[in-house]
Amino acid sequence: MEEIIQGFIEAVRLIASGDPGLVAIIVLSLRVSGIALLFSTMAGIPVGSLLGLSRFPGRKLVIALLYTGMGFPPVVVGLFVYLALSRNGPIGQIGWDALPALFTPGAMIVAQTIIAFPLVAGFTMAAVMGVDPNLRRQVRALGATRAQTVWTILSEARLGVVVSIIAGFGSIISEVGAVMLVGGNIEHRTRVLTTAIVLETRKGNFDLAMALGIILLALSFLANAAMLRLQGKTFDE
Amino acid sequence: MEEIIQGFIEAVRLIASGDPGLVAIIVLSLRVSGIALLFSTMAGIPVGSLLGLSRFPGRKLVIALLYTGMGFPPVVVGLFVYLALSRNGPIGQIGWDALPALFTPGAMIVAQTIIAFPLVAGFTMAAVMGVDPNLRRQVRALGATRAQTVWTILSEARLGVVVSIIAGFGSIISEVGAVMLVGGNIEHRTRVLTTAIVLETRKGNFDLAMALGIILLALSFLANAAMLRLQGKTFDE
Amino acid sequence: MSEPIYQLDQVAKAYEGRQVLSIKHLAVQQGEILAVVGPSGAGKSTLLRLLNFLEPPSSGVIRFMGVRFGAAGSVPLSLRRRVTTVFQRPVLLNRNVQANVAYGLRLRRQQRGNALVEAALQQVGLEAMARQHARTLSGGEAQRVALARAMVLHPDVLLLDEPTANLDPYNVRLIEEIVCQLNREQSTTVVLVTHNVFQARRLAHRVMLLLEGQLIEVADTTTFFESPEDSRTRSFVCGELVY
Amino acid sequence: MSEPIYQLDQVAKAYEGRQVLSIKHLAVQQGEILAVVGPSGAGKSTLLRLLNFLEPPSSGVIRFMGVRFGAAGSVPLSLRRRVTTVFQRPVLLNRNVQANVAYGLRLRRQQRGNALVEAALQQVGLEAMARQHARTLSGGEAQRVALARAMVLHPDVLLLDEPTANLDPYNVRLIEEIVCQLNREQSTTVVLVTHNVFQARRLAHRVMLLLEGQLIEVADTTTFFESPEDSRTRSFVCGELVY
Amino acid sequence: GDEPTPTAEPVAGTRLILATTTSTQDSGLLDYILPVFEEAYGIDVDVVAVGTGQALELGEDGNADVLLVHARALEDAFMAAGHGVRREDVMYNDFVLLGPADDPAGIRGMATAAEAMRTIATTEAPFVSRGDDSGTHVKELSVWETAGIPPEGDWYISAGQSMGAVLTMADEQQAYTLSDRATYLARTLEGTELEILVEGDPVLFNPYGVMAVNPDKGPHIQVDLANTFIDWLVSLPAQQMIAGFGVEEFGAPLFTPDSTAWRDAHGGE
Ligand SMILES: Nc1ncnc2c1ncn2[C@@H]1O[C@H](COP(=O)(O)OP(=O)(O)OP(=O)(O)O)[C@@H](O)[C@H]1O
Ligand SMILES: Nc1ncnc2c1ncn2[C@@H]1O[C@H](COP(=O)(O)OP(=O)(O)OP(=O)(O)O)[C@@H](O)[C@H]1O
Ligand SMILES: [Mg+2]
Ligand SMILES: [Mg+2]
Repeated sequence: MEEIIQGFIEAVRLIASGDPGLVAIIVLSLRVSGIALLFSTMAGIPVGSLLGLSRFPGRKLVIALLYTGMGFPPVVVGLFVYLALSRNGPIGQIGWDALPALFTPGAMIVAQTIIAFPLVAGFTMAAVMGVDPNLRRQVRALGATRAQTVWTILSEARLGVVVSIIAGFGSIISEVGAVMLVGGNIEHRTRVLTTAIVLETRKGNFDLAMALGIILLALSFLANAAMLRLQGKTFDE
Repeated sequence: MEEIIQGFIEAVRLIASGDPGLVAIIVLSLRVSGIALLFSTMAGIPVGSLLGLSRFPGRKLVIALLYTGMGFPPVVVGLFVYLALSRNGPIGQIGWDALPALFTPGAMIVAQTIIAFPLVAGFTMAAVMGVDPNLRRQVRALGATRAQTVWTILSEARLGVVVSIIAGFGSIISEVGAVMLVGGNIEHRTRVLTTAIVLETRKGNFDLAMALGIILLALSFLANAAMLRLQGKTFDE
Repeated sequence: MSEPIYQLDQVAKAYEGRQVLSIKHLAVQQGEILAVVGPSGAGKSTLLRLLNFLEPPSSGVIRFMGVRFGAAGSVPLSLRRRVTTVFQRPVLLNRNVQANVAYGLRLRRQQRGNALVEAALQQVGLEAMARQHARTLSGGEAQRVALARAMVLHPDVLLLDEPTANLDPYNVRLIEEIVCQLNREQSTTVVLVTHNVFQARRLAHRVMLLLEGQLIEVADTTTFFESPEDSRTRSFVCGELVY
Repeated sequence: MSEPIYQLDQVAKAYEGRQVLSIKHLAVQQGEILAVVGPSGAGKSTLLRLLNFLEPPSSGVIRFMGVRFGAAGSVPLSLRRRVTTVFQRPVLLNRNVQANVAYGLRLRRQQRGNALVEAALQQVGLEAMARQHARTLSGGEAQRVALARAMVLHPDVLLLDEPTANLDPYNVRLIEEIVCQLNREQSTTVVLVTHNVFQARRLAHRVMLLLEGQLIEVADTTTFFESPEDSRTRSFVCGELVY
Repeated sequence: GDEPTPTAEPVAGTRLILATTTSTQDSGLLDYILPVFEEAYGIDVDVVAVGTGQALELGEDGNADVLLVHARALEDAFMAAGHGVRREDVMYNDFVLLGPADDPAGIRGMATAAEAMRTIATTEAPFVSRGDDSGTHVKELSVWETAGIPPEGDWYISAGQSMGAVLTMADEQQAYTLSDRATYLARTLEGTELEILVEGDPVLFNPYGVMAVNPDKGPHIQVDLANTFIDWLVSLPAQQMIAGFGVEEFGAPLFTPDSTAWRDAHGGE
C-alpha cells in the first residue's frame, strides 16, 4: 500500500508543479482519444442504429463480427495499422500527404478509432433495440422522416447511447498496446499518459507510474461526470 | 498487406500444426479469461441490477465511478494487483497460501476480474434501466419476490445483459498490460495469446504476431457466436 | 358481516408534493365486488397500486387481513400473493402467450400449471393463440391475456383496472361473466375500476366515487345510482348519459 | 361526390403466414367519418397501420389521393404527413407533456408551435399538466395527450384507434366534440376504430364491420344499425345490448 | 588529439527517427545526451524504444532513419542484407549475473559466467530469462551453450519481457538473472534487492552499434541527418558525455565509450 499512497502524494505533487511536460502529455492524451472518440461515435452510432433498427441478410454475421471486434486486441489493431501505414505498406507507399504517418498522433487516432468503434456500435445497437417498437411506429405516424425517427429513438435510448460513448472513451484513453506500436511513445510528440505509465513501470518508477495512473483516472472521472451532466435527468427516472 | 496475408497463412499453418505450445497458450487464455469473466459476471450483474433498479444516496457517484472504471487502464489495474500481491505488499506479506501468488494464472484472474467488472456492471445497469418501469410493477403485482423481480427484469433485458458479458469478455481476452505485469508472460506457465503477440511484436516477428492475433479473433468470434446462439431468438425481434 | 378485508384510515398519496389521493376511511368487505368510478386523473389507479402494496401511502394506514401497511411498511410475501392486479395498460412479458399466463404460477413453483393455463386461455377465448408472441397481440387480446394471467392465480383479491376498456361487446360480456363467476364460486373480492357506469351497475355490490383524490361517496349500487347522497355523485351519474 | 381519399383494392395483410386482413374493395370519402367496428382481433388496428403507410400490404394496392401504396411501395413524405394516427395504446415519448404535444410540429419545423400546443392542451383539458412528465400520467391523461399531439398537426386524415377507451363519460363527450368539430370545420377525414357501437352511431357518417379480417358490410350509419344487409352485422349490432 | 568537427549543416525543425532498444532509454542515457545534440544541430530526435528485433524490423520497413542496438550478429546480418548503409561502434557496457543476496546456489564471486550458470542449473535455483531474442537473451543463450546446459525445467523462467520487467520479476521471485549493467544500476535507485554476483567475465561484453538506414527505402529516409547524428555520436565530445553518464549517481559509468575516434584518442590506455 505504501507505494499506492506514495503514488497519490506524487500525483498531487506532479499536478501542483504544473510541469509543462506533463501538461503536454495530458493534452495529447485527451486530444488523440477525443478525436478518435469523435470519429468512432460518428461511425458507430449510425452503424449501431442500422443494426438495431433494420433487418437485412447477413445482419447476424455483422453483429457477431462487431462483438468480436470488442475483443480485438489493441496490439493487433496496432499491428494492422502499423502494417497499413508502414512506409513499404500499401498505404504508406502511396505517399499521400494527407494520410497520417507512423509515429504521429494521426496514426494513433486511426488505431484508437478502430478500437472504440465496435464498442460504440455494439452498445448503441443494444440500446436502440431496447426501445419499444411501438414508439417507432408512433413516431413515423407523426410524420417523422427516416432520419428523424432514428434521432428520436436514439434520444429515447440516450442512457444506453451515452454509456456506449463512455465505454468507447474508456477503452481508448486507457489503451496502450496500439498507441505504443504506431505512436512510438516519442517524448514531446507521441507520448500519452498510458505509454508514459508503461515507460515508468519499465524503469521501475512505480510511484511515478502510479501517479500518472491516478491522473488518468481523475481525468476520465471528470470526463464521465461531464457526460453524465450532459445526459441530464436520465438518471433520476 | 503482404504481411497481413502472410499472417493468415501462418495462422492456418500454426493451427494445422497443432503445436502443443500453442495449444497450451490457447487453453490458458480461455481458462484465465473464462474464470475472470465468471467472477465479474457474478459480481457485475447484481451490482448493475441494484444500480439500475434502486435509488439510494450516493448512487450517482457510484455510477460515475463505475464509468470511470470502464476507462481504468489495465496497466494501472495490473499495477494495483501487483503491489497488493507483491512480496512486500500488504497481502503478499500475510503470506496466506490461499491467495494467488504473482506470476501465476491466479493473479491474472484477479486482475482480469477487476477489469471486466465495470463493463459488465455498467451495461447491465443501462440495460435494466431500459426496461419499462411498469413491467416491474406488474411483476411484483403477480407475486414476485425481490429476487424474482430482478431475475425477470434481467431476462427482459437479456439482449443488453448478454452484450455486457460479451463486452466484458472482449475486454479481458484482448487485454495485455495487466496480465503481462502480474502474470509475467512466463513460457509454459503464464503466457497467453496477447502476451505472446506482444512478445513476437517486440521480436519483430510481425507475421507470427499477426497469426496469433487472427487465432485470438477466431476464438472470440466462436465464443460470441456461441453466446448469441444461447441468447437465441432475441435477435429476430 | 365478517371483518373487512381492507381497512383504510387517513390514507393519502402525494407525488412530487401534489396530493393525488386522500381517503379518510374506507373498508372493503371480504367477497364483495366494489366498483370505483371517477373522472380521468381522479386517483383510481393510484388507489389500486396502494391496495396491491406496490407503493406505500404517503401517510395513513392500510390494514389488509389485519396486517398494517403504512408509509414505511411492507407486507409479507404470503399475504402479498393473495392480491393481484390487472393493470389498465396490460404489460406483457417479452415471451409467448402461454409463458405469460404461466408466469405467476411459475413464481409460486406450482405444479400442474399447464392445465390451469390452458383452462384460463380457453375461458378468455385465446386457446388458439398460446404460442403467439405477446408483442404481436391486438389490444383486446393483450388485455385478455393479462386477465387470464391474474385469474389463474386464484387470488383472494382481484384488482381490475378497466379490464374491458379495449374490448368489443361480445368479449365484454365474456369477461364480466368470468368476474361474476370468480366472485360467486371462489368468493374472490374484486375491486373494479371502470369508467363505464353501466358496467359498475351490472357487476358491483357497492360503488364508490373518487373526485380529485377525494372519496365522495360509497354506497351499495342501487343507492349510488338511484338515490345518491352527494350532489356530485348525482351529476357524475348523469354524465353517464353520453353512453 | 369527389374522388375518394383512399381506395383499397384486393388488399390483404398476413403475419407469419396467417392472413389477418383481406379487403376486396373499400373507398374512404374525403371529409367523412368512417367508423370501423368488429370483435377483438378482427384486424381493425392492422387496417389503420396500412392506412397510415406504416406497413405495406402483403398484396393489393392502397391508393391515397391517387398515389399507389403496394407491397413494395412507399409514399412521399409530404403525402405521408397528411395522415396521422392516435394508437390504441398511447405511446408517449420520455419527455414532458408539452414536449410530447409539440413533437410532430417540431418534426415539421413549424413556427408558432407553442401557441398551438397550448391551445390543444386546453381543448383536451390538460393545460395544467404541460410540465408533467409523460411517464407519470394516468391512463386517460395519456390518451388525451396522444390525441392533442395528433390534432395539433391538422392532418387531412385522422386515424383514431379507440381514442376514448380509457376515458370517463365527461371526457368521452369532450373528445367526441373535438372530433366532430375537426371534421366539420376543417373537413378532416376521420377513420374511427371503436368497440363502442353507441359512439359509432353518434359520430360516424358510415360504419363498417370487420370479422376475422373480412369486410362484412359497410353502409351509412342508419342503414348499418337499422337495416343491415348481412345477418352477421345484425347479430353484431345486437351484441351491443351488453352496454 | 584532433577532434573531428561535424560538418553537416543543421536542418531546422527536421525529425530524425531513432529506433533503439529499451535499455538506452530506460537507463536514462538518451535523456542525458540527446538534448545536447538537438540543441547544437537543431534536429529533433524522435526516440522509439522497442525490442531489438522490432527495432531492426522498423529499419527494414523504412520506418526509422537510424538504429542504436546491441546485437552484433543481427546487426551484421542487417548490413549484409543491404538495409543499412553505415555501421559504427558506439560504446559497450557489460552484462552482470544477478541474484538474491542470500545466493542459494552459491555462485557469488565465480570467475566465469558459464561456471556460475552451470551451478544455477544443477541446484535448480530459479533463473529468469528475457526469452525475447533480445541482445541480452542472445548473450544468455550463448553462455548456456558454453556451459553445455540446455536451459529447461521448472527452475528456468522464460519471461518474454523487457529488462526492466525481468528485473522486477527476478527481484520478486528471489531468482537469478542476466542483466546489462546500465539497467540494473538504474534499478538500484528504486530499491531492488538483487545483487551482482558475477561480473567481469570477458564473454559478458555488450557492444552497442549505430546504423544508418538505407535511403533506397524511400525519399523520406533522412540519411543526411542520420549521418550527422552518427558523426556526432561517435565524436569525442559525445563519447566524453557517455563516459560521464551515471558517474555522479552510481559512482561508476554505465557505458564505456568505444567509437573508433575514441579508441584512437585513448588507444594507449
Ligand atoms: N408518479 C407520478 N408522479 C406525478 N404525478 C402522478 C404520478 N402518478 C400519477 N400521477 C398523477 O396522479 C393523478 C392520479 O393518477 P391515476 O393514475 O390514479 O388516475 P386515474 O384515476 O386512474 O385516471 P384514469 O382514469 O385517467 O386512468 C393523475 O393526475 C396523475 O397525473
Ligand atoms: N406482428 C404480428 N404477428 C402476428 N400476428 C399479428 C401481428 N400483428 C397482429 N397480429 C394478429 O392479427 C390479428 C389482428 O390484429 P389487430 O391488432 O388488427 O386486431 P384489432 O381488430 O385491432 O383487435 P382489438 O380490438 O383487440 O385491438 C390479431 O389476432 C393479432 O394477434
Ligand atoms: Mg387509471
Ligand atoms: Mg386494435
